[in-house]
This record gives sequence, structure tokens and C-alpha cells, in this order.
Amino acid sequence: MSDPQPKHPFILTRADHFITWAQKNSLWPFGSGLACCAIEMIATAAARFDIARFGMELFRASPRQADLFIVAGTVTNKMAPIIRRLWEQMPDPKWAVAMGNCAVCGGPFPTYAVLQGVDKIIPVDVYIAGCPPTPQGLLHGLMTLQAKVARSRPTKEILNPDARRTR
Amino acid sequence: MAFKDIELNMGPQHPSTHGVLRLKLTVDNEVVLKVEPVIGYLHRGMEKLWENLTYTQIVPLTDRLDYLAALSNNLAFALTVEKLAGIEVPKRGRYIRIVLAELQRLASHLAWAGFMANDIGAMSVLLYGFEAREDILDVFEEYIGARLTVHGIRIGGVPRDLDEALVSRIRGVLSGIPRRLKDIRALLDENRIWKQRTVGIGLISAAEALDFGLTGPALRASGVNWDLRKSIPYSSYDEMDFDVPLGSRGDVYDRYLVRMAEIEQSIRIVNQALDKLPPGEFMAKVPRVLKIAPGQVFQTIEAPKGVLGFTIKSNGTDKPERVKMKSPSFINLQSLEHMCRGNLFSDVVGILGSMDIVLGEIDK
Amino acid sequence: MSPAVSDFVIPVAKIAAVILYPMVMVVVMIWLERRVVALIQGRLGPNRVGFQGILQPVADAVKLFFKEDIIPRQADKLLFNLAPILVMFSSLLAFCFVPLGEPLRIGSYTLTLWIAESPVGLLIVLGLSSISVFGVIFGGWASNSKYPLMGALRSVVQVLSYEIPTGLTVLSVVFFARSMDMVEIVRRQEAAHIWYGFMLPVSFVVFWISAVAETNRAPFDLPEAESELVAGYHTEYSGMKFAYFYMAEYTHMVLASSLVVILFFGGWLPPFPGVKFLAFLHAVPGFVWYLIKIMFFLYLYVWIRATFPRYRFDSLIKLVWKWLIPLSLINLLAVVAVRYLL
Amino acid sequence: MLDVPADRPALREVHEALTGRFPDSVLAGSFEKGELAETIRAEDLLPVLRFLRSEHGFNCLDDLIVLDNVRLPEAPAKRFSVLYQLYRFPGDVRVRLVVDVGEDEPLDSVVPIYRSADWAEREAFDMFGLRFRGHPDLRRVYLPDDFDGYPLRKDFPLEGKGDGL
Repeated sequence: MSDPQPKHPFILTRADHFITWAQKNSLWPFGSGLACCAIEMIATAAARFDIARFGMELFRASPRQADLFIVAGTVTNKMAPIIRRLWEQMPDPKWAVAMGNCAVCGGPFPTYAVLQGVDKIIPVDVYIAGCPPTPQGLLHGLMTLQAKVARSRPTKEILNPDARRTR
Repeated sequence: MAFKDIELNMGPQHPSTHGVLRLKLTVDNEVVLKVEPVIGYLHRGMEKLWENLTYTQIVPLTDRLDYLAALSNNLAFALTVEKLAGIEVPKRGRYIRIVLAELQRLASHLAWAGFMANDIGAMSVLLYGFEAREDILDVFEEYIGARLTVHGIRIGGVPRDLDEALVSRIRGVLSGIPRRLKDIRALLDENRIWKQRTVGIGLISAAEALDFGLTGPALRASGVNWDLRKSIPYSSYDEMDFDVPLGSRGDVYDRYLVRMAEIEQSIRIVNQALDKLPPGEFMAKVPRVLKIAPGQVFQTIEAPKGVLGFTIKSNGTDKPERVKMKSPSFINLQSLEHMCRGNLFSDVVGILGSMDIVLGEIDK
Repeated sequence: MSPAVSDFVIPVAKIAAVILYPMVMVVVMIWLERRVVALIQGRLGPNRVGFQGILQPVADAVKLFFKEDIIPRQADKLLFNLAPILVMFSSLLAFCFVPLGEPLRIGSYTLTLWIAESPVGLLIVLGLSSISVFGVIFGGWASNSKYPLMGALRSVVQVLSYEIPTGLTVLSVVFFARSMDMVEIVRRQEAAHIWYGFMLPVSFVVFWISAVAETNRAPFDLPEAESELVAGYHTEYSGMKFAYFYMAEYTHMVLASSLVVILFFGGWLPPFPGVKFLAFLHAVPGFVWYLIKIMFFLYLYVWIRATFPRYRFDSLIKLVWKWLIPLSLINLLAVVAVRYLL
Repeated sequence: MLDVPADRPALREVHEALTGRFPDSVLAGSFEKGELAETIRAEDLLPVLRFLRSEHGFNCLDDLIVLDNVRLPEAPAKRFSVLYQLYRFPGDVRVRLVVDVGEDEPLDSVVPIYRSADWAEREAFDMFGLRFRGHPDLRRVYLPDDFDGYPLRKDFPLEGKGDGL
């Protein structure tokens, strides 16, 4: 591109809109559940609340193919390095959702064994409160994440990768 | 060059370990030689935390132990505190507790049926099981407002009364479950592939099961007739008549049949409890700040996973000196190595599913 | 028709059509699978993207296109990259030999609805579909981690042992049609006024079971068993490489269904040729019948996936060596006996 | 001497059998809230357990509980007391054996008698630092092996020492 900081070239915004439309509508969650919130996450994927309507029902078991890491449950100190390694194995445009009070801030467990909040080890995009959050709460959180994905500018990152992430 | 054994990690993150359990498997080309369960990835230090909370504050935390059967944990803890403090729960309260505990057993077994079938490949059964369970969660939500961590049994009784609307709604839910159960049974009971994957797998005899300290449906599948609701009745279970389904061989298929039969028995119990619901008080008079004289007590109940018990030592203040929880899954998991040795790798998944373990309860 | 058009434009258009045809079928198939499995399980399935979710596979593909492409450090770079190509290439190439309908007469030029017609078309298609096993092996082995390796080992044994019943049942059809050319087989069925599926029911059933097994689908999806081997041989793949594996699986399903339709259900022939009052069925072009039959078999794939649990590895192998191969051998002898004694 | 009320003949019979068979090792008995507890010397733990299991059919070890008595008003000589909840199946008879143990005094492992005690003892070691002689594989069961300190001791802070990671 001619000037390093293109204002809003017509082609780029169209491209952004198209790419984010695709990313927004096929966020494949990573099938990892830690505690009680995992049961509510599965209930959200089950028949009544059906996360598949948003194209998210392919719970990929391998981090390589997932692009949304829902941290559902209590992150203990013994589990923290594993959560960090799983996060790093996920390919790049990836998002993280801290589901439930335990993942958000340690929840009802101010003890020696619990990490007080998963954002100490991975960058979190959406925090969902609740212990456990009801499926409606989780769906609301995921829809705010979709809105956030729609606002991001992937082409800016592709064209000048060293620019700060526009997440 | 002999194919040396692979050490495989069904690690803390694996689709079919029902949570954060890690299995160190030594596998010789699909045949399992050694299984070593590694736990502790969900250890939240509950017992340390309980020593710093008052009795009434501990009750909601017991929901997070076996998060598929929150009400059973509440019931066990409440019964232990009442035995320690000498609180007498009125008859209506005891009957409502039976209704809630048995509904929770239904929900736990239905969720288990879904998880186990999904591990062995029948994906649709997970959805049918969860759909049936959603109806029960709706009853809990209408009764106390929460779906999973219900906190619906308190020290001294139950927080709210069962009014007519809720009773008729429970009856409606109970009449809907046999139809869904028929779908699940039609898909699985006589299915050739299902029987190939479950009959004769994960065998444990009655003597070995008792020696390992197995309890609950896993023990009854080996033919041992031990159901705590019958042997040491609590919370007026002795006024309910129901029979205890027993297996014969103690393999994965028997554990599946025993739990399916228990679902039908639980429906029968809840209907009886609703029919004989006595009038009157449903909550005993419990002081707002409950101080309990020094003493120590051990009380157990028949939770969906097995015998769940609490040991509480009080020191006269409103906080317990020590609370120890006896977790059925913690002890049942020790027999996994015995069951899995010699089977194929894909059977370990089936056996783990049939054990119905929950990591929140194991790791505390 | 000037030679420039007939020798250059039409073949290129046909090649483009052969590439596009499986891609469109894959898109429809992914959408069909997620919707049908959802409806069987009592839920809705994707319905937010495009009309009733039809653009969902497009969104998946575009998203996968923009994913970061991770190659594990100790992975064998060459084989790791070669695996998805092999898997995809073999199934696309096989579509060149699959006839889609009777040749159309446009003015003076006859447009043949296939790329290449060869007297041994069936053999080539079978050969190509077994090349995809190499892709799976390389993928599983090159990722240099335990679960993909186990997935690859399982896939090798499964696909190779299921090729034998496939071969034998195809042989029984070839005996009847006395030719390996798929167009000839369909014409023979037209001449005989009966589809081989009804004349050789055993061959059809055995071929269908081994077709399901060869594409690693439903009760036989051990190589990518979700609950045991995490994601089987494509655990380490991400982004577009994983998309190739994902699409190749569906392309293989479409290929297997079209083979079943051509060999046993008379390709593009209308269903009741003999019956007079159903003559209006002939007005519908052959290609439409062909598509209807394929969609039925693709639906069958999805239906089986949603209902059956997964075979264990040894019972899978026992099934093929104890039941399918002897059955297809006996069936072959019976066919030969009937063919020559009658 | 402890008088077990007449309405619990089974417990009375077990109590008599124990005090008869092991007169010097049974230090104290208590019957409280319907539960029989016998305090036993640490050396006689295994013989008593074998006796109860073989002759009296206590074939199930319900639970193994460890209490830290350091903060009690009258701090006892030995800091920990280990409780063995025994149960006789079938029936409803339960007995609790109490053994007092010092801070770094090893105790005999009961795994040869009750296999379900394997992880229970590992948990006692993990949480309190109690050592069990003859345990097949005494390691921490919950916390990572490099965790320093024993959390359930009264002097261990709830929030843990230092930063979690």
C-alpha cells in the first residue's frame, strides 16, 4: 500500500467486513471444561439452548482447530501452566472467554490452590459473571464476543503485522 | 525391533475424562498395561476454606463438590450438622428433601447416560439425556431459582414450601421422563455395537469391589445389595418403598442397566413422596448464628455416585473445627487400574464413563 | 463449432465443472450433515448465517483460510504438507472418471458429461481412492505425536482391510456388466431393465458397509475417534490444511455415494423404466435422478452417524475378516455360477 | 468404664469384644450421638483392625480422617489424631478408631488390610505431612510434588504462602 497508515481505503473495509463476517459466524469453541461451568457450557450446546444456531457447535477437541477458548471452571495453580500451553497451541486469530466467577476472579475460593482469575495467564476478551452463568448468560457473552469480532480489523494486522493487535 | 510400550497421556484436557483427570497410560499397541490416574487439577482447598466459614456459609460451597448432584451434597452436609447440633427436621421438610434429592439423582443419572454414550460414540443420546435433564432443572429453577448449584436444602429443612403448582409441574416432568428413557433404551439396550463395547468390559467381582471400597451403582452392578437408603435409612427414607436394582457380572453393561433401573426407581420414590406429603412446618427453628457445642459426628447418605459422607468436629464457635468429606468417586477411581488392565485403549474410555466420576468431588 | 471452442473452451469448462461439482457438493453436504444431525438430536442446527444456515460452510471455509498455519517443530515438514494435498488430490482426480449423465447433443456437438471415459474407469477410481490412505498415514506419522500416530495406524488397517470386500463386490458387478467402464455398466442396467442393486442385493449391502468404513465415517470412525484419540490423524493440523482434510472426507463420501449409485442403482436412469403410466418420469433429465439418488445415500451416511455408537478396533477388524470378506467371496461364486450356468 | 446404652446391643458387643481382647491397648472409649469411638495405642492399630475385620466382619473402611489439635484449648501431647471409620456390611454397625500421632511420628499403613486406604493415606500425607510405614507409593495426591508445606495444618495460611504460580 502506498502510505503506511491508509485511512479507510474502500477495498480494505469491505475485506474487513467479509473476513470478520466469516470469523464471527464460525467460532469453533475448544472442548475443554474444568468444573461446574463446563456442565452449563454443555447444556448450552445441548438441544434447548443450542449453540449450533451460531455455527459454534463443532466443539473441537484439539486446540489446533479451535479458535475460541471458553475457560469454564476454576483454574487451579496446578492447571494454570496447562491452560497457558493450550492457549499457545491455538492458531492465531483466537479469542478467550472467561466463563464463571472462578475464571473471572477466583470466585468463591480465595485459597492457596486457586489462581485468582484466568486473565493472569491468558488475554481474555469477554468476562461472563455467574456461578455458573446460566446458558442464556453464556449465549449473551458469546454474542458480545461476536460483536467484538465484527469490530476487529483483521486486514490491518495482515498488512502490518507489527501494528498493535486491533482486538 | 520390538514395539516398545508407549506412555500415553490421557491428559487433564481430554474430551472424555469428564473434567480435569489425567490418566498416565502405558500402552502396548492399543492394549493397556498400566493406568495411573493423576488427580488434583481441580483441588480448590475446600476443606481449608470450610474451617474459616460458618456452618450456613458452607452449605452453598457443598454445591460445587459434585456439581452434577448439588442437592445430594447439601443433604449430606445438612444431615451431619443437624445430627451434631441435635436439630429435628419436621416431617414435611424431610419429605420435600426426599423429593429434591431423588430429582437430583434423576438429573445426575440422565447426564451420566449422555456422557457415557457420547464417549462410546452414540452422540444423540447425550442430547436426549440432557433434554430430559433440562426439564428437571426447570423445576429447580422454579423452586429456588438456580439450575445447577441449587443450594435448595438448608440446615434445619428446606427454604421454600412445595405449593400445588410446583407439585403438579413435578408430576408432569416425571411423566415425561419414561418416554425419553424409552428412546435412549431403544438406541442402546439391544444395540449390537453397544453390547460389543460394554459386555464383559471392566469386570470387577463382588469381593474385589468390596475390597476396593466401591460404593453406589458401581458396587450394586457387581451384585452387592448395599444401598444406604435401605441399610441405614436417613431423612425418613424408610417410609418409602422402592427396590434396589442389582447387576450380576459387574461389567460396564451392568452398570449401565443398574443406573437406568435406578432412574425408574427414583421416579417411583418421588411420586410416593408427593402422594404422602404431610402438612405442617417444613423448616425447623434454627438460630441465625448457629453455635454448636464441641463434638464430632460422621453421617453418610446414598448420593448418585455412591456413599457420600461428612465428618464434622465442632469447637463451640459458629465455625467448624474440621470438616472432612468422604467422596465416593475418590474411592471408586482407585479401582480403575484394576478394571482397565488388559483391555484395549478405547475400553478405558468406556470404563471411565461407566464409573461416573466427577472431578469436583474427587479433588475437593 | 470452431475447433478453438470445441478443443479448448469446452474441456476447460468441463474441468472447472469437475472441480466445482465436488466443492459445491461438499458445501451442501457439510450444511446437510449439521442440520440433519441437529434435527435428529432435537435441536435446530446452524440457521443464523445466510438463509437457514446455507452459508455456514462458506463462513467456516473463509475463517479457516485466514487461520494461522502451525507446523509442529519436530514434524517432518515435507510429509506434513504433502498429506492434505494427497488426500484432496486423489478424490478430486477420481471425479474425472465419474459419469454424470447421458451425453447431450447441442447442435452438431455431443457434450459428454464426463471428462474421461476409459474401459477401465472403475479400476482407476478404486485405485485413486486408495491413494488417500497415504495422505492419512503421512499426516498421522509426520505430526510426530502419539495420538495422530495411533489414528494413522488404525486408519491403515481399516482402509486396507475394507478394500478387499469393496474389490470383490465390484468384481461381481463387473461380471454382470462384462465391462469396467462405468458408462457401459449403466447402459447394461438400462438394457437389462433392472438395476444391479436388486439383482445383487448382497453385493450392494457389502459394498455400502465397506464404503462407509473406507471413508472413516460413522460407526467406523476410529481413526479420528473424537472421544478417544482427541482428533485422530488430523490433531496437529490447523487452518487450511485442516480444511483440506475436512473437505476430503466429504469429497470421499460423495465419491463413494456416486459409485454406489452408478454400480447398483443405475446412475441417471429414471426409476421405473417399464411402467407405462410413469412415462412422464423420463422427461426429467438423467442428471437430476443421479443427484436425487446421491443425496439419498449422503443422507443415509448422516443418519447412520447420528444413531450408531462406535465400533471397537478389534470388532471392526473381526467384522471384515470374519463376515464381509467370506460373504463377498461366496456372493462372487454365486454370481459366476448363475452367470454361466443359466 | 464406658456404658453403651442397651438399645445398641451390637455396639455394646463390639465394645466388650475389643476391651476384652485388647485390654491394655484400648485407652479410652466414647459413646456420643449414637457413635462408638475407641482410642487405641498406635502400636496395636494393625492387630486391632485385623481382629475387627476377620472376627467381627468390619469389611469396609468408610473414611480416614486426620484432625490437627494444635489450636484446641487443652493442646494434647500428640498433635494429630487419625480416625478410622469402620463399617460392617450388611447392617448398620459403625465403629471409629482414634489413634493419636505426634508431628513426625510415622504410623503403620493399613493398605494391606483395606485397599481403599491407599489414596486416603496419600491425602493425609499431602494435607498434614503424616508418614505411613509400608505404604506402597506415598506421594502427594492433590498438590504438585514441589509444593512446600502441608495446607490443612492450622498454622498454614488460607491464601497460601507467596505467589501461586
